[in-house]
Amino acid sequence: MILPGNATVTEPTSITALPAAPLHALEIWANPAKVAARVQKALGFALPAMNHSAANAAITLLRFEPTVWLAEGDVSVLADTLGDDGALTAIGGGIVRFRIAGPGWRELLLEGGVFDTSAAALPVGATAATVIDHVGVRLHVESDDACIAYVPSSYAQSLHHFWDEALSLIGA
Amino acid sequence: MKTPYSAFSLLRGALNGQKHWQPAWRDPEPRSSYDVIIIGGGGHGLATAYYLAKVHGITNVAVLEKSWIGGGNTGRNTTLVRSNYRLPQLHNLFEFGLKLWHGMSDELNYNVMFSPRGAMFLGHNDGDMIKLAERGDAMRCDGIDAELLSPKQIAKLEPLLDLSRGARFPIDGALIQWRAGTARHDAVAWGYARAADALGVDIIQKCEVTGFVRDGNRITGVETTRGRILGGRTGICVAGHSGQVAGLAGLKLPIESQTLQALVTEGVKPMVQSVVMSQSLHCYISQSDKGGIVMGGDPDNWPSYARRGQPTVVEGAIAQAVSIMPALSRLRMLRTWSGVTDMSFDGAPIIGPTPIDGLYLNGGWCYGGFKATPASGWTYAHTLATGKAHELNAPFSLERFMTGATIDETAVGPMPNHR
Amino acid sequence: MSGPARAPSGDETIPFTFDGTAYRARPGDTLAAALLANGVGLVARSFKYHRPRGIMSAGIEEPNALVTVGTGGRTEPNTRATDVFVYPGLVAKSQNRWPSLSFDVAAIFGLAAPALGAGFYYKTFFGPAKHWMRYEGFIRRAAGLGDAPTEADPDNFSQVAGFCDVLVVGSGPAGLKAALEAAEAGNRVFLVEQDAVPGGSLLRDPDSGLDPAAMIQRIEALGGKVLLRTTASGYWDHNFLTLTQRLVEPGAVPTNGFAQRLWHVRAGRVVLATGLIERPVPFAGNDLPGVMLSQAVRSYIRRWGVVPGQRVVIATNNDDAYLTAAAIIEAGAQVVALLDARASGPAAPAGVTVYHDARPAGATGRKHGLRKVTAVIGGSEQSFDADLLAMSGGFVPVSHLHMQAGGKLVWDEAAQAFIPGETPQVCETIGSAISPPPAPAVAPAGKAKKSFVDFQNDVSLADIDLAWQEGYRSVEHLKRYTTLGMATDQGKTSNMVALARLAEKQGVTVPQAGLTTFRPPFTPVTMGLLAGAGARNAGAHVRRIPLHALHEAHDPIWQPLGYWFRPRAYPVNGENLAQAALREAQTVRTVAGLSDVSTLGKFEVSGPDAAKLLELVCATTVGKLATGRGRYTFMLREDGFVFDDGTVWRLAEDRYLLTSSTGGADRMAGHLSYVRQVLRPDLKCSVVNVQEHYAGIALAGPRARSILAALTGAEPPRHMGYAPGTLAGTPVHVLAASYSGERAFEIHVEASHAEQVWQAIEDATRAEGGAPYGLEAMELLRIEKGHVVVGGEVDGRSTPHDLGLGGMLGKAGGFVGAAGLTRPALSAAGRNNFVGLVSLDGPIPEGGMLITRAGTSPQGHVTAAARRILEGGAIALALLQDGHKRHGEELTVSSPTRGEKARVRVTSPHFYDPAGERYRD
Amino acid sequence: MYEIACPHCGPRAQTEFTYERTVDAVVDPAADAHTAMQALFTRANPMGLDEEIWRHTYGCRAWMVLTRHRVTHVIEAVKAIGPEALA
Repeated sequence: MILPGNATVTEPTSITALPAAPLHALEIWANPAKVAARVQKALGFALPAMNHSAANAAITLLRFEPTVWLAEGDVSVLADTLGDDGALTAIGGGIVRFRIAGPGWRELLLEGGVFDTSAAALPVGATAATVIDHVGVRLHVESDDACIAYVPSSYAQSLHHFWDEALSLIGA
Repeated sequence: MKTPYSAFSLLRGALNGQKHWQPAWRDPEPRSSYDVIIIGGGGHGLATAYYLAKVHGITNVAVLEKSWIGGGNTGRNTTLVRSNYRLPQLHNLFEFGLKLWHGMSDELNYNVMFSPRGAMFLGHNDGDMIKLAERGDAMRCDGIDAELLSPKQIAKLEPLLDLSRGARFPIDGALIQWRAGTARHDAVAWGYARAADALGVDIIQKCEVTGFVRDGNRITGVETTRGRILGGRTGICVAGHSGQVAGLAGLKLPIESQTLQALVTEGVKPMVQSVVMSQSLHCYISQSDKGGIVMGGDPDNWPSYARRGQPTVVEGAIAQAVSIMPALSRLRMLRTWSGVTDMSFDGAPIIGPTPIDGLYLNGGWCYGGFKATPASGWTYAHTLATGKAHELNAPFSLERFMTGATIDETAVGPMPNHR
Repeated sequence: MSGPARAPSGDETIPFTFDGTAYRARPGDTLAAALLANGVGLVARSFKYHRPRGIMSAGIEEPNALVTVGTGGRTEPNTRATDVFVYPGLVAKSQNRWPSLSFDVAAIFGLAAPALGAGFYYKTFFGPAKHWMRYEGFIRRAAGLGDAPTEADPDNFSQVAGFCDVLVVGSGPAGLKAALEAAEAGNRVFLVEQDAVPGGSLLRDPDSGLDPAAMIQRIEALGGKVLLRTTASGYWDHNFLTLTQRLVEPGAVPTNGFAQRLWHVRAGRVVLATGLIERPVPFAGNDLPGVMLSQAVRSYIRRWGVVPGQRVVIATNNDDAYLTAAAIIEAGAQVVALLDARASGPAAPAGVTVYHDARPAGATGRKHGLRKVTAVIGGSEQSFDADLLAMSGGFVPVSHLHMQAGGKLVWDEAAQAFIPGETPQVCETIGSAISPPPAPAVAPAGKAKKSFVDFQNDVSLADIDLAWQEGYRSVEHLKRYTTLGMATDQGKTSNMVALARLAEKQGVTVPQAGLTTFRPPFTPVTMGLLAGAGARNAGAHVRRIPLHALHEAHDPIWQPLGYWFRPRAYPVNGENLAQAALREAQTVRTVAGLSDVSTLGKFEVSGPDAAKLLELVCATTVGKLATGRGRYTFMLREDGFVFDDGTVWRLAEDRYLLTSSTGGADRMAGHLSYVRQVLRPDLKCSVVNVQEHYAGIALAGPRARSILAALTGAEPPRHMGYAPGTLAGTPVHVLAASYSGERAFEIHVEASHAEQVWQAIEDATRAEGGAPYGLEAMELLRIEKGHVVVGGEVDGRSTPHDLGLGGMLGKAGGFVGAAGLTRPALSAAGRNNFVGLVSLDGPIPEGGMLITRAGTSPQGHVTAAARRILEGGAIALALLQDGHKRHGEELTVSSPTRGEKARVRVTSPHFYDPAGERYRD
Repeated sequence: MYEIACPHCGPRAQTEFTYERTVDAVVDPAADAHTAMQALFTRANPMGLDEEIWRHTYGCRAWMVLTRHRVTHVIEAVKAIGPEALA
């Protein structure tokens, strides 16, 4: 009973679980500006602002919290910049990464959600932590065509199933 | 003298167009003073007035209601009546009330439609079943009925529950209290009002208390939108708004107000016989005489005085209900409504004196006040008549929070939003 | 109505059934239109008196024509025939009748009506509650409407988030214009229409200047989202709305598995173009099949080509009904009389006799329509032969959403209607809903008892009068006493008629009489839709442990623990749970066992102030812990009661690992965050939740040390020591902690590498004669050892002293809960203390009450019961009043609910190796 | 369903947040026992504005103080609290 919309979806939207990656929580508790300067010097890019990401070939930093960054990749360089102002803690074992790709990914992530995934609210490179079907999920927009979802391992299978079922609605 | 209610009188009315009925209660002007002033014309306040008159012979009593009687939480709950609590202070108080419920219609000559259809808590794993047995054993040792049901027995009573092993929360058994059930909530307020009015109590609607008359550390009356009214003893009985009214006397309470939502579906032919609750989940389900499935869940667990809920909270309760009773899926939610609850800081009510002389408090009922209506009224009447606690409400003092003698059934501590 | 009301055109291609009779509908027909077209006028029975009822309206306000649609788990009772579009194979049934719609035994209630007025049930059925239940059973069976389905719903329901700048509700002329304008201004627009086609009143009264289809196309081309068959059902705080969308019609099989969709929409601005609902006219017999709303008659004629009557009386107090007269004439039927309550009106179409100062007073009917209409014209009565009466008592603006949004209503005297006024939200109402046509108040004529106000609930003018007489005078009392407005139509057609009567009784104006509030939903919403995906899992996904698949290969008995599932036991050779658990526990006591403890709460706390934070959270001394050492700890709530326990380990100079209970892990995460960020934002530390990062494996038993030493190639740490290590080529943390009472280790490994570590430990353990053990064996072990468990002895009402942990409290204080602990009742006599029980006869019922003798109140209860693992004999842990002082006393454990009993002796709770010698090498 | 303007993330749905307690109910760990218990066990509970601590639990996990009206539910102000963050 829905009038045909102007967006016609031809390619499928897909959900792929990615292999485990080294992930660390980088927390800075003191002298944030000084640490930021040291990090920039070491990595060649500035610590990303809230809900943004930044990367070089070895490491991607994703900021979901005011004082904590998710570091994906090799953190050895980073470790030396922290001194007594911050710390790294490994957390990769507890997170499953999904790549949600295809033209319908933004629409799919609205299912069971509360967060606006439109390009205006969540552009390429942006990050956001939100809740989808009762599960805390962190998002990172890789490109216009794909988004990475960081999902707690214990919920990964359930959420994957939820998304699989909802796929039939995409474009509906 | 009011025409007593009876089948005969109804038939008589069939011939005269029911012209012989008088108003159920008078609409008196407030007098300048009363022996006892009860602030709040809900079920608890009206029951208190009735027992003051009936049991203690104190009839010079005013019940002051800011709006219309029974319009607060009395008219907004899901009408469950039970006494199946684990802690003795609670099950003893509620059991005293349950006994009064069983005779209430006759006592008041008003059919409050108390229907002891049984109230059960489902258990979903061995841990739940031990907890249910513990609760049942505690009740039984104190002379209160409780019975464990097997899944087979549950299936006989409630065949539409999902009793399959593959259920997300499979049903391993239940603890039922057969003497528990439901009642017609409005009728409880109206019945107590009619009976109290007949004994001489003044029920004064549209009379909001705006302040207290104070003489040193003693309250001697109230200021209202209909003028000053003096009273020997003044009892606050406005659960949901206790903090606000006590605040007029400068008191801060161990209470936070929260919104509790409930809903009813369109009517269908009988499908739920008893009251179904759960040890692990937070929904409760019963069916009204009109056929609507009445249900609720957790409160919106942040403070509010608005009778306006948050939709996803109700959706969560419905998800739980549909998961244990899948046949509810194609029924339709007809109406939602909300009440403002007094969330006390141990989950139990407060009935007793306050630090201010002449001022008493009955509140903090959280989401469970309706079932207590007669027990609350009885014990509060005792306290207002004698100035002392009845043995049943003695543990429910206001001091208990500072002394540490809290009565914490759900054992989650002082934060109501964790309850 | 006599015979079909629409001549066949050949378009009747859609087969459907009603009460088993096959009919055909045209595409676009609602069930109501199709039934009328087929000459079916009697479609339902009323709630209380089982009076015959037909179709009164053409929209969602329909109070009468409720049917059950669909079969099996898709059965939808109480579906308004006006709100379901016929699809091939639709199965509809009438309801609330027996044995049949045309002969309903319960219609006898109608004869008893004089005794069954408003609130009659409050005045009778006295006696014991059990007696009332007997009468009640009869009432319950007579009440209700349709039958609920008995099967599970086969379909899914979607819940989805939506965001827009402008949300327009209603696609009538005003809504279409507003939506198009907003879209052209560059806004993200949602346009919501509950009908299957856009247009609203244009479908009844077309306007050549407005083409709904073209306007919709334009809105969509501008990026707007148009949702048809979608109802804005709830308007909540902060411009949040819930929209319910039917993806398929009630009872139909969805193509993609989803029957409906619930939109959770946040809108920048809301435009309500919700239109009007026509008000019925009270007169005796106004509920009969053949009495319809005037605009509905026009809709059936113009939109569906259905002419619901051939000889029509029109009763009105406004000009709109004259348009209906014109439509009837156009359709070739006859307007027998147009009764206009006003002294004058507009010009009537040719062939229509208008009577002024004329009101309907009564009607009599046949099965599917009317026979005769009686009117009061001037001072005298006149009768008309008629098969249909089209009534219009004025119009009620649809202000439900406006009111849900917290908006005020203002009284429009000319229209005798409340119209939307101020609102606290970013919301406006436009179109006819704020400009209803004039329609003066009219005093009803005819017998009050048969003049229905709330049709579905059978509330008449006489019931309102009785409620008033008995003192139920506020509008809320009136509603509740009479059940007015409580039916499935939520009073859409009855509210204003009732208010007018109440005002008349009070001798005041309608706005002075009061107003009831509208609450969500606007129209009833399917429960399965509100449940969404949660209908399958109660909104609680199962949490899988990292080694789930590996355990599954052992075919264990699984145990739900919160949302987690953990292996409870690994039975072999047909063992039952108890046998398997005992064997596993004995293996741990005599050889070694391994167990999955991955779900433990785990937090890494690092930084120069890490110890300061832990000293605040933990009630035990932490600061003096040396690197490489750990200790047992517990945490208090601010009120002084124990709420969790665990261990704390100093992994490095400025890095600690804190473990806590599985069930309390989320709560502990919140607590740590609160303490660190709110209470002590100044601390230089980082708290990271590593619960899921690490899988945990417990290895326990007399041979645990040697097994581990061989696997890691290093001497394991001594009891309560920590060492990093490598196992199966994988870095691990080894914590020498014992829960079982044996020499034991927790090996924590990054979850993604846990399988190889578990496998290596299992292989080595099995080689020594050991085996994996589950939660049940763990419980046997800890009970015998006398360890408290959160959720058991740590019941949220116990102090450290109650649990025998008082000696471990940090002497310096300063931890969370230290203040609460000083309250007098926390150290008063009579508190429940942690004790052990030894049975003097049989097994001890877990959860049973401790009593001194039969008939006395309990003095405590059994928190956990077990048997001695090697020697046998029932033991238990308990909380007992003043229990610390009662060791040696004999008591009875009583479980009346299970008919079990045991004599017990109170002891220390530490049944096994109380000196802790087995921990040490 | 409120929309809460998280100081770090911008406007977000209430579902992502949890309420903790009012500001006046924060118990200073250094307070004497009586003061601490007074803070824990009494509330102004006004039928108007109050200051409340909420956490963006399912978002940035940060804590904040909302000045919120208990009847209209209007959120008049949101203030970040917690450790110093890099802007």
